[in-house]
Amino acid sequence: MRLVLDIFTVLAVSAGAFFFLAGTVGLIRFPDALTRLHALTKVDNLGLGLVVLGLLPQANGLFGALKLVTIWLLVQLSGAIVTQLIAGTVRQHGPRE
Amino acid sequence: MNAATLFGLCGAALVGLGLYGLVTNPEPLRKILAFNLLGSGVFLVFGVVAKRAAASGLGGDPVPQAMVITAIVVAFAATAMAIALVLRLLQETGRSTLSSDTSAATDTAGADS
Amino acid sequence: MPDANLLPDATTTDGVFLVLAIVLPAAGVLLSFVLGGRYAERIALVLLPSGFILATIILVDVWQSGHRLVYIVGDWKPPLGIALRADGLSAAMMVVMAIVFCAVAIFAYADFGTRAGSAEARAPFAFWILLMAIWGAMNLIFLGGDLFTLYVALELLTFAAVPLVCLDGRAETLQAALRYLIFALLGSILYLVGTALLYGSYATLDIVLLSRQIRAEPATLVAAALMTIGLFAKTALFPLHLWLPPAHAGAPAAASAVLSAVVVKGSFFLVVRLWFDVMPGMLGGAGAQLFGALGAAAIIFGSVVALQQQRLKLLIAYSTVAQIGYLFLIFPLALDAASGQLQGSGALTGGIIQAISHATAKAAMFMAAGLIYAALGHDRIAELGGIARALPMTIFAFALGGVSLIGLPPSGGFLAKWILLEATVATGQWWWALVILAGGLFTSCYMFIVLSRAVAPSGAPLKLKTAVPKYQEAAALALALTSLLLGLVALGPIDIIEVGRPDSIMVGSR
Amino acid sequence: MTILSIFDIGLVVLILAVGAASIGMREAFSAVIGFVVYGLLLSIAWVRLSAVDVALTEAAIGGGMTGMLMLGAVARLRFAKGNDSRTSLPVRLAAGILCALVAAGLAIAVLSPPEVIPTLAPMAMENLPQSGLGNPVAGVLFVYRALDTLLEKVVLILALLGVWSLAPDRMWGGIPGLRVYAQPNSKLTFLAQLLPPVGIVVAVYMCWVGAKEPGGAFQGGTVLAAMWLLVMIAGLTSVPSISQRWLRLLLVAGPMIFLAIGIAGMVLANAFLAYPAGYAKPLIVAVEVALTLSIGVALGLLAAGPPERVQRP
Repeated sequence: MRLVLDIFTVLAVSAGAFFFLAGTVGLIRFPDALTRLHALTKVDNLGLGLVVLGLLPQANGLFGALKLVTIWLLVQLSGAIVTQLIAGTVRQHGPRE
Repeated sequence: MNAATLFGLCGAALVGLGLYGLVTNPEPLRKILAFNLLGSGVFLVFGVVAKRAAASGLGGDPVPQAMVITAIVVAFAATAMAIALVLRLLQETGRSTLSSDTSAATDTAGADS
Repeated sequence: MPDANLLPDATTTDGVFLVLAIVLPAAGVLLSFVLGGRYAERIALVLLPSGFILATIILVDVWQSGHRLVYIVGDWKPPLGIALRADGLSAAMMVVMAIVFCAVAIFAYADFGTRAGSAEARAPFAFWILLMAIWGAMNLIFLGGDLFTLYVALELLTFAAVPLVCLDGRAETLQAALRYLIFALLGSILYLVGTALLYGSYATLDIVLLSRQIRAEPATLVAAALMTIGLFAKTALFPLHLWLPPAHAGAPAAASAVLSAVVVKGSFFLVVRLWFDVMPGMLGGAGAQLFGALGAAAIIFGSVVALQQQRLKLLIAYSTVAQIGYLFLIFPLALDAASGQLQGSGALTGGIIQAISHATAKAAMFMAAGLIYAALGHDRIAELGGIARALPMTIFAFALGGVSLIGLPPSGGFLAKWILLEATVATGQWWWALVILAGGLFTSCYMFIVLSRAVAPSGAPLKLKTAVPKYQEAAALALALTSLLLGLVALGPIDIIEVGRPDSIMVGSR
Repeated sequence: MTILSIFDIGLVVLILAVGAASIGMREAFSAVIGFVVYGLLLSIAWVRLSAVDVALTEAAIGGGMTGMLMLGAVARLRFAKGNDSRTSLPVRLAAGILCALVAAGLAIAVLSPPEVIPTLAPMAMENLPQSGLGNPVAGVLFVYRALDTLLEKVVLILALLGVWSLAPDRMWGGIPGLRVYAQPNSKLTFLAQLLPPVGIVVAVYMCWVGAKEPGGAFQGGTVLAAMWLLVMIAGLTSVPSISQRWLRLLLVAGPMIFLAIGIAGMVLANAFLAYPAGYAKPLIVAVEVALTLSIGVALGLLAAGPPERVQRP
């Protein structure tokens, strides 16, 4: 049982790390602010989600698991809103180049 | 080389880097940033000292760790004061330099309120 | 009588006064901050004189008991806890600084007093709180027995001193304050990294415990070097003095007096603590000569630049750069060639007397310069003519301060330079004697320039811009007289400075 | 070589690279962004040094609050006439040599630890039960070295006074110049309504848990400050004027209570800043709660800057 959970953790966290990597590449390679934001949010949420999911079996009891999920939710929330704010600014003032 | 020594060397390098930025960069804001870098290098040296002195089931000596917490807060206060000074200087003169022409600054500095 | 310094650290009777010396200013700062308005001024005017009484009690106590006062904070002994200790050195400094604070408070009452019923104003509110904060920080520097506590004290001092520089909000003072802040922060962070290394080697930062364990190994030497550079930057020792003249000359008179007389002595005191108390055997001949050479360079450079100044306040500020130099001559002169140890007698006594007589004299001179500025609306030295007739008491105070700086008898400056000269003879280092004498000559030159202008009759009848309150003149004069009469302590309790020093043997009990 | 040591080496390289970039970048804005990233990387380093308390403080204050202050400054300085003349090459060379010397000296010191490494950890742990605390760092901060912690709060108040004293005379008693972006029903308003309740819970939790696990007044206070700033920037509450009595009371409440308990210790226990036996834990918790509030308000106001607007009647 322990081994299965550990393998699950390794797989999920690795997948999450892959998404982070992809998101970072997107951030660097994409041409303008809006597409960069797209890469960042889509992939970051998924990446962090997978990392959190992978860590859940290793969490310190139910309370620890709850804390992990809360972190993910908070990042989702702030990520979503900050992206909107940045996008709004870009639309108002045009891309800064 | 263990982890503590590695981070200790990192701290030493950061001190050198921060000091270089502090001395050579003419813009006050960049000097403040360099000071923060220098400060964090110093804190890292504290952290290494703490880590090496780990005992009694602790990951590190709590005394230097507590000192770092105190010092981080002091460094933040210093940053806030320095930035407020820079912004006020900007308001007053429209410039943000520590102008290297000291003669101009000292000539007028004799004036009193 | 057993050597009190070898006794285990424990709170001594009357140790509680040491706590008061730190709690009173802290409480004063916090209370004034809440109550605001006129309360800041009232609290300061009550607390600063009580600080003088407190310092006197501590001095008398140290003198009579013949050993240092100790207070163990929180009942946790070092190395885990923090000890406060007062020896003769700290007690003597505390008393003189308290005198300066009281005089500055009286002087500042004219500039920063709040009238009844008026709303809280920015400059007075800030000034009185910062003054109390500097007082508390200095007390902590004198009494702190732990190098990290002393770091906190240094930071307190920085945060209290920098806003004083730009209290009037003009662009050039803001710039001076920013430069001062950057130098001061660099100084404290270098000091801090030294404490980290020392803790790594000895797991204590307590001065007494460290002094027993200290050994010459790489980490300790690097720590000592970095801490010293940091403290030099804060003391404005040549060549790290660049921040001082604009900062000290640009501040309001009362603030200049505190900055020049008191604040730079704080970091100097820590240099003394570090080398004389923590590691007396580590400086070595070459290090001591280097310190002395920097001091000598400061004396010559500061004096020469002072001679070229056209503004009175800048001249006084450069004179501070020069006078700081004397303080560092004590290192080569106090080094005992045979044992390689810094001796806590003779030259150190001379250095401390130089520090306190400069504190009183320089505060008096900055106050006098402030009054001259207020009366004339400028401080151009060339146009001082007739001022001696208009403000005789002020010019007299300025001249007396100058007498002490030059080192004429019976001033404190004379006594200090005499002791230093004696030490040059005793140790056979004649070259420092040349520097001391040359410094005195330069000082008399720039004093002569200023005074000859001041007593010269003015072309047109002199019209004063404002009437100068008599009590402001009296405050400056009182400080100048203190500095002048300090030389007379040679007849009395001069060896109090050696009380509680590990290397001094107390002759009987008093 | 284990995975962890590879991780450490990678982390150190990354920290140094980002640090060097934020020193060397031409544009101030990029440098500040680099600095924020640097702060986050550094807090990972602190976790690797088994100093979770410090990691939390570094992430919250070193990266977060400092980064925010600097970003605000960069935004305002954007149109300032800068100093184009970079330092000349010989000066940079000399400075480089000097800094390399300092770094080398430190490296030598780091590489030559004493043979038996002295530590206070056993002594700190041995005496910890007397205070009823479980977190040794809190023990050092509030029991063994309480004097430093108390005075450092006074430093914070002084820094705030220093910032305020930079205001023009006529603005004294006015409102700090925090930029407010109040647009009704914007996304920012939504965030500022949703996040603070969560943030306050987190702050209370951090303060409370600090007695036995990593956390405490600093970390909790920083979260409070961030929440307060968010609400103010979104225009949901007005920025208070600096002459408000309640504001000043909140600012000094923490250090005042700390000082009062310290003085009471001279009578009720046997020394200044000693706690009476059996009452140590409740007293320390009381001090921590008050300090959390004071630190939160002080950090928030430090970030808000000197008063720049006169209060409207």
